[in-house]
Amino acid sequence: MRSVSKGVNGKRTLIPVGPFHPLQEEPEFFQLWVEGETVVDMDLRISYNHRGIEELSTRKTFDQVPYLVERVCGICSSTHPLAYIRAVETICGCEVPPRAKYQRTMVTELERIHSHLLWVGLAGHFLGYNTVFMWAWKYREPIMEILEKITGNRCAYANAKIGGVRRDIPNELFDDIVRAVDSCWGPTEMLTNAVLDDPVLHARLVDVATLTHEDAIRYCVTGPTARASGVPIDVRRDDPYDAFDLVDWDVITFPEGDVMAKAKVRLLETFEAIKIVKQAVRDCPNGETDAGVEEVPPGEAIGHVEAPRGETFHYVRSDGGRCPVRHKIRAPSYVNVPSFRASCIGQHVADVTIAMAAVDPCYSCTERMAVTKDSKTGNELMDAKELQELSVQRTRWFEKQLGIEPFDKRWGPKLQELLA
Amino acid sequence: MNWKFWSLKKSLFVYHVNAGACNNCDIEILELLTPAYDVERFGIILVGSPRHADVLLVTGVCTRQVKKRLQELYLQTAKPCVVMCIGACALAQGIFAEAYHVGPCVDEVIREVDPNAIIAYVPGCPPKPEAMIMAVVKTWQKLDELAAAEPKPVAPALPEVAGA
Amino acid sequence: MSDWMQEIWTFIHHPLMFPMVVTALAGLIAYMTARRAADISRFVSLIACVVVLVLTYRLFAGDFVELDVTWLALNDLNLSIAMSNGKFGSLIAMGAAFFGLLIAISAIVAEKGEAEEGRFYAFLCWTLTGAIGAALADDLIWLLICWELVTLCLYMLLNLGKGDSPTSAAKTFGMIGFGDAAMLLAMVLIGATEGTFRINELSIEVDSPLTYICFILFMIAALAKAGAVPMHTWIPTAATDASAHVMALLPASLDKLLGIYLLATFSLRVFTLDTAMRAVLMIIGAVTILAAVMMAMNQHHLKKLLSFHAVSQVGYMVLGIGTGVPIGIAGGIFHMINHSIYKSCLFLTAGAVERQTGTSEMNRLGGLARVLPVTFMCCTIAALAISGIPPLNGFVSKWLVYQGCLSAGSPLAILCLVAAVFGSALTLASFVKVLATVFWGPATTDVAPSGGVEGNGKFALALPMVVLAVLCLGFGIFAQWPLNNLVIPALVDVGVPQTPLIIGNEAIEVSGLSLWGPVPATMLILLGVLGGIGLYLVGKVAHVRVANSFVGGEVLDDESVLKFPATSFYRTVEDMPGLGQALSDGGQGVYDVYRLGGRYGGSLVEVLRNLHSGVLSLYVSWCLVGVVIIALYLMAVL
Amino acid sequence: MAVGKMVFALILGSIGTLVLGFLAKWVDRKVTARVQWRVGPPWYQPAVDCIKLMGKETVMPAVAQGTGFLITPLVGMAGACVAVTMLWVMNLELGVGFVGDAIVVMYMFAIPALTTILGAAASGNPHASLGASREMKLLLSYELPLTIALLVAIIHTGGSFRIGQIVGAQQEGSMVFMSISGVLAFLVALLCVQAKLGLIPFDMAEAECEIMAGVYTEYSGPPLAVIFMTRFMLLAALPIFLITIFLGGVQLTGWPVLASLIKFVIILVLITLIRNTNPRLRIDQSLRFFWYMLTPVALLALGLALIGRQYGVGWL
Repeated sequence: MRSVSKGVNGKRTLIPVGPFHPLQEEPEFFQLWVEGETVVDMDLRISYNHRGIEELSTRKTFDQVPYLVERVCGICSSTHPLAYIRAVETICGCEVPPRAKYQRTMVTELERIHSHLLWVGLAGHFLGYNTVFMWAWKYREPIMEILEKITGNRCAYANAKIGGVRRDIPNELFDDIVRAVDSCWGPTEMLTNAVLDDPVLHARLVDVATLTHEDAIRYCVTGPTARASGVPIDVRRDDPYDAFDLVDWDVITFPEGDVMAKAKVRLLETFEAIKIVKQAVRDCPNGETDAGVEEVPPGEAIGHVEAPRGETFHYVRSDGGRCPVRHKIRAPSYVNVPSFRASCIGQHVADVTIAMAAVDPCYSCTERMAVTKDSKTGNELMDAKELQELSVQRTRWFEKQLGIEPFDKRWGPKLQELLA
Repeated sequence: MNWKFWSLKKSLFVYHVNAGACNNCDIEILELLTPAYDVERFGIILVGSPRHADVLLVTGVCTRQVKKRLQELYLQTAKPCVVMCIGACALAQGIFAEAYHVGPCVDEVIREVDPNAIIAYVPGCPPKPEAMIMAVVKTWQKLDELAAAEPKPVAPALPEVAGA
Repeated sequence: MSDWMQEIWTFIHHPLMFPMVVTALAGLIAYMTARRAADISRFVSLIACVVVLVLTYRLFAGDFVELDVTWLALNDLNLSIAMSNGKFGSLIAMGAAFFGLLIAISAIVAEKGEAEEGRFYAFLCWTLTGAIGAALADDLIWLLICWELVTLCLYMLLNLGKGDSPTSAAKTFGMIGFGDAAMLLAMVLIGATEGTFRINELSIEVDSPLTYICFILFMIAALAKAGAVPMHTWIPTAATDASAHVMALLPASLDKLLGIYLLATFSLRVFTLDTAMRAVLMIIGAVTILAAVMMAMNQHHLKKLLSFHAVSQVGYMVLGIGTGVPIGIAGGIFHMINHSIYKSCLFLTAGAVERQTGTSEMNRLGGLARVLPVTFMCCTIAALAISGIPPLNGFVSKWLVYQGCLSAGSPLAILCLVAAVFGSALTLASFVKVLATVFWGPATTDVAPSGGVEGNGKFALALPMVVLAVLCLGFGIFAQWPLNNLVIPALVDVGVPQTPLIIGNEAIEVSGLSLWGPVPATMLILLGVLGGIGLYLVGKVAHVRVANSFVGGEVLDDESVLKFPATSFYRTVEDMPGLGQALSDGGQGVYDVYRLGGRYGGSLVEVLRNLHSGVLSLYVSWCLVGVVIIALYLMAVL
Repeated sequence: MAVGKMVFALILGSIGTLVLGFLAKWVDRKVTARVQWRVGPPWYQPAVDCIKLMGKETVMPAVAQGTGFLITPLVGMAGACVAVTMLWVMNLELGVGFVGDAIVVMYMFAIPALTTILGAAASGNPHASLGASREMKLLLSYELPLTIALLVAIIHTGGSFRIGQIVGAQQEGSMVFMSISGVLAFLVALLCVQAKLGLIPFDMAEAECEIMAGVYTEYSGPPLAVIFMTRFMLLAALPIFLITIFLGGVQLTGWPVLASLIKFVIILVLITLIRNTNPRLRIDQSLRFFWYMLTPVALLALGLALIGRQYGVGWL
C-alpha cells in the first residue's frame, strides 16, 4: 500500500480518516482522495497497531498463548483463542469432551450476539442515528452481564483451553443464559423492523457501496461481508467445529452486497445465534470438560473459526517444546478491509464512512508490517509486492517439497462449486 | 474555588485515542456513554476533535508508530487537559511489554513533550466501566488539588505566541 | 478672433461639451505619446480624469444647462448635438469619470511596462468621452454616436489583452454591435413616427405593435450593453483574456451604468410600459439572476467567475426597473451604483491576485490572505457586499428590489422575489468559494507567493480598491446619503415623481411595508462583536498557541494535498438531476446566442457570399435591379 | 428609537435569549437522553460547558488565517444577537419599528451560518473545508423553501415585511397556522429551521463520524464557547422566529405567556424528536429534499395563499 501521493492537478483533496478519528476505534489511516464529495481514490495505511503478537506468541507457553491471542481483538476475544486451540488440538490429536464443545459454542455465539448488536449500534452512531446506538447497546448489556457471570469477565473471557474449557459453566446458570438471550430477541426484532422500514435509513443504506458478488470473490472476503454479497461461506457450516453440526441453524445470505444487506445479514444472524445458544443450553450434556492434554507433540496444524467478522485462521507449529515455534494469524478484517477499493471508490464521503463501518472492521486484526525498511538508513528493502511474490515462491517451494498439488488444482474446482 | 477548575470538573469533553489497543477497552469506553452507565449525567461527552477535548482517553500500548502521533495529538489538544491511561496496556504495556514493536509507556511519551501533564491511570484488562467512572472521580480530586495550588500554571513548557 | 472661431470656442467651452473635449484631447495626446513616452500618456490621462471628475460633479450639482447645436439640417431631418445635464445623466457621467479615475490610478502600477500601456490610457480617455457623451446626450443620433464610441473603445481595450483576446473582442463587438444596430433601427423608427430625435420631447405609450418593436429594440441594445441574459455571453468570454482593469472599467462599471441608464430612461421616461412589457422585464431580470449565478458558482477561473456575477447582478437592476414600482426602480438604480462599486473592486482585487501569482485559475491559488492582506480585506468587503450581507451596500439595494417586488404584488413579482432572494444566496455561495480557495487554506506550491505586491510604492494599486471597499461600507451603513443625493434625483429625473420611501435619519422605511436601519444595525452588530471581544479577553485569547492543524494525528509531508480546490466546492450541486445537464450545457455555450447566431447565421452569410461571385455582369445586374426599385419607389412617392 | 434604549434592548435581548438558549439546549439534551433510555445531564450543563470552554486555552492551527479564524465566531454571535433582539422588540412592541423587517431578520439569521463557513475555511483544515462546503450547500438548499414559506405568512398577514404587522395581523385575526397553506408553510419552515440549526438529519456540516467535528474541528477554548453560545441562542431564537411568523407571536403578559411557552416547548421538542429519530442525510440528498420536495410544497402553499388572498378565502 502506497504512502501519501500527490493530489492530481490540485483537483483532489486528501481527506484523512485516521489514525485517530471518531469513525474508528483503532488507529488506521485511510486516505480518501476526494473531488468534491466523491471519493475518487482510496488508500490504507496500517501498522500503527502492530504489536508483534506472532513473535510474542513464540515466547509464551502453549497454555499462555490463548491469553495473548485473546487480545488480538477485543470483540473477537473468544474466537482467536479458539482457532489457536483447534490448531493445537489437531497437533495433539485429542478429542474435546462434548460438554466442553457445547460450552464453547455458547460463549462464541453469545459473543456473536454482542458483537453484532454492537455493530448495529455503532453503524447507527456513524450515521448520526444515536438513538439506535443507545438502544442497541442497551439491549446488548444483558449479554455482557451473562458473559461476565459465566466466564468472569465482560470482554476477554479466557473460556477455552487446549482440550476443553477452563471453567465449567454450572448447570444452574443455564437458565440465566436463556433468559439473557431471550431478552435480546424482542429488541433485535424491533431493531430489524426499524432498519427495514425506515425510509431515511433506506436512503442512506440501500445501493450504497455495493460489493458485487464477483468482487467479493476476487477480494476473498469472508464472514458477513461475503454473505451479504451472496457468497455463502461460513466455517461453522463448511468445516463444523464444536457443536455447530449438532444444532440446527441457517447461514444467512443476501445477494445485494450493499450496506443494507450487510446490516440485514448481521441482524438476522443475531437471531440464528440466539437459536444456537438456546439449543446448546438445551442439549448440553453433563460430564467432563477437559481432555487433560499434557504436552504438545511436534507437528503443525491450522485451526479456523468463524468469528463475528468472518473466518479467523491460525497456523501453529510445534517442535515438541513448551512454546510454539511458529504461530501465524490471519484475522478476518485483514481480507475484508481491502474490499473498500472495490466498493467505495466513486461513492460519497458520507457513504464511504458508513461503508467502512459496514464490514465491521477490526483493525487490531489487520496489523502487518507492509514495508521492510533498513533500520539504520531507512531505505526500503522490500515493498509489499516483493514480499507477496516472496511468499508465493515460498508456498510453491513448500508444495514441491511436500509433494502436494498446487493450491489452485487442489481447491480450484471445489471453490468454483462452492461459489456457484 | 477557581471557576476554571470547577467548570472543568462539571463538564469533561472526552476524546478517545487508541494507541494500539485490542478494542476491549475501547468498547468499554463506549459502553460508558450508553444507557447502562450514561456518563452524560456528569457532563461527560465524547467529542470528535482533540481541540474540544479536556480528557484524552488513551488505550493500548503505545506502539512505536503511534508514539510520534500521540505526542502530536497531545500538543494539538487545548490545555488544561487530562490524559487518562485506560487499561493495563496503557499503564505498563500489559501482556505486550516484551514485544519488539512497542514504544515507551504512554505516560513517558506524554511527559516527553509536557513534563507537567496531568495523567490518570485506570488499571484492568479491560477495566470495568465502573472503574473508569471511579477514575474520573479521582481526577476531580486531583483537579481540586491543582485548583488549590493555583496560580501554578497547569500546562507551561508549550510554545506560546502572542497576538491573534 | 473671428466669429466662427468664437463659436467653436463657445461650443467646446460649453460645460456639457468641455468634459468630452478634455478627455478626447487627453486621449489623443496619450495615443500619440503611447509608443515614445508612456509617462506622458499616463500623466495626461490621470489629469484628464481628475479634471473630468470635477467638471461632471459640477454638472451634477449645478443648475440645469442645455446645449443644442444643429450640424445637419435637411428639410425635416434635423440632426443636432443636443445635450443636457439631467440629474440621472450627469450622475452616470460623474460615475464614469470616477471609475475612470480609479482605474487610471490603479493602472499606473498594474499596467506599467506593458507593451500597450500608452494606448490603454488613450482608449480609457476616449471611453470616458463616449460614456459622458452618451450619458448627457439629449439627441438620439448623438447618443448613438457616443454609444458607438464606447463600444469601439471596449473592442480596442479588449484587443489589448493576452491570449485569445482578438476572438473575444470580436465576439464582444459582434454582440454589442448587434444591440447597437437594433438601437439604430429603433431610432429610425422613432424618428419616422414621432418626428423628433430629442429624448426630452419623446413620450410614447407602448400599445401598438410598432411601439412594442421600438421598445424591444432599445431594450436589446441596453441589455446587450449591460449584459443581461441572453445577450450576456460576451462578458465571460472577454473576462478570461482581458486584463482585470479593462474588466473593472467597462463590463463591471461603465457598461452597467450606461446600459441601465438607457434601460431606465427608455422604459420609464421615453416609453410608458404596459403590464406585459414589465412582466417581460421582470422575467428577464429573474432569469438573469438565477442563470448567471448558477453558472458563476461552478467557475474556477477567478475573472470568469466575477464576470458571470457581473451578468447576474444586472438581473436585480432589470428586475427592479421592471417592477414599475417607485421603490423597486429606486432599488434598481441604487443597485446599479452599488454594483459598479463592488464589482470594480472585485476585478481590481482579481487583478492584484493575478499580478501576484500570474494566474487566475483558482485551483492553483491558495493562502493569499497572508501575502495580500489589503487585497484580501477589500475582496472580503466587496464579496459580502455583492452577496447582499447587511449592513453593506449590496444589501440595501437588493432589499429595495425585494420591497419593489412585494409591493408590485402580482404572483409573477412574488416569484421573482423568491428568485432574487435565492440568487442572493447563490451569489454568497460562489464568493465563499472565492474567499475559501483563493485567500485561505494551504498555500499552493506551484504559484509560490513571495513578497506582496502591495507594500512599498504600490500604494496606487491598493488605493482604488480601498476607496471602493470603503464606499461599499459607506453606501451601506449610511445608505440614506446616496439614496437622498444620488438615487432620488435620478428617480425624479426619469419621471418617477413620488417615492413612498421615507428616508429618516435612523432608518429607511416604506410605511407599513418595511424597515431597514443600517446605522443602528451596524452599531448593534459592532456592539455584539465588542461583547464577544470582551468574552475573548476574559478567556485570554490574546495568547493563542499555534499547533499543527488536526488531520487525525497523522503528520503529512505535503500540506497542499489538504487544499480543498475550487472545482470541488459545489460538485454536489452540479450533480443535481436536471440542473447538472443545464449547467454543463451552459458551460459548453449551448445557450450562447452568439454561438447559435454564428451557427445559424452562417447559412445566411453563405447565401450572401455566393452572390459575390466576382463576375462583373452579375454585380451590374444587381445594381440595375436596385436602381429600378429606387426609381419605382420614387415614382410611387412623388 | 433612542440609542440608549437600543443598546439596552440588545443587551437584555441577547442575554435573555442566551439563558433561554441554555435551557433550550438542556431540554434538547434531556429529551434526547430520555428517548435513549438515559438520564441526561443536569439543567446547568450547557452553561457549564460554555464556562469551561471560556477558561481553556485557544489553539490555532498553523495554516489558519488568524484574524479571520478568530473574528468570525464573534461576528456570527453578533448577527444572532441582533436578530434575536429585533425579534423580541418587534414581538413585544408591535407598533415599533426596530432596525429591520422580516427580510433583515432572515439575513441576520444567515450570518452565523456564513461566519461558520468563513471561519472553517480560514482554519485551513480539510475536514473543516469539506464541512464548510457542505454548510454552504445546506444554506443554499434551505434558503429557497424558507423564503417561500416566509412569503406565505406575509401574504396571509397583509403583504408587509414588517414583523410588527405580521404578528399584529395574526393577533387580531387568526394565526397563519390556521390555514392550509399556513400549515404547509409551517412544516416546511420547521424542517428548514432544523437544517439552520444544523441538527440531525441535517448536521452533515459537522458530521462527527465522517469529518470529525467538520466546520468546528479546529476551534477550541473561548472561540468554541462563542460558537456554542451562538448555537444555543439560535436554538432558542429560531423557534421564536417560527412562532412569530406562523403562530401569532410571543407575548409576555398575562395568560398568553403560557400559550407562548407551550408553543415554544412544543416546537423545541418536535425539533429534538426529529433529530433523534433520523439518521444523517447525505448533502446531495438534503439538497434534493429541499429543492425537489419541500420547494414544490412551499410553492403550493404560496399558490394557495395567493388564491386565498385573491378570493378572500381565509382558510386556504
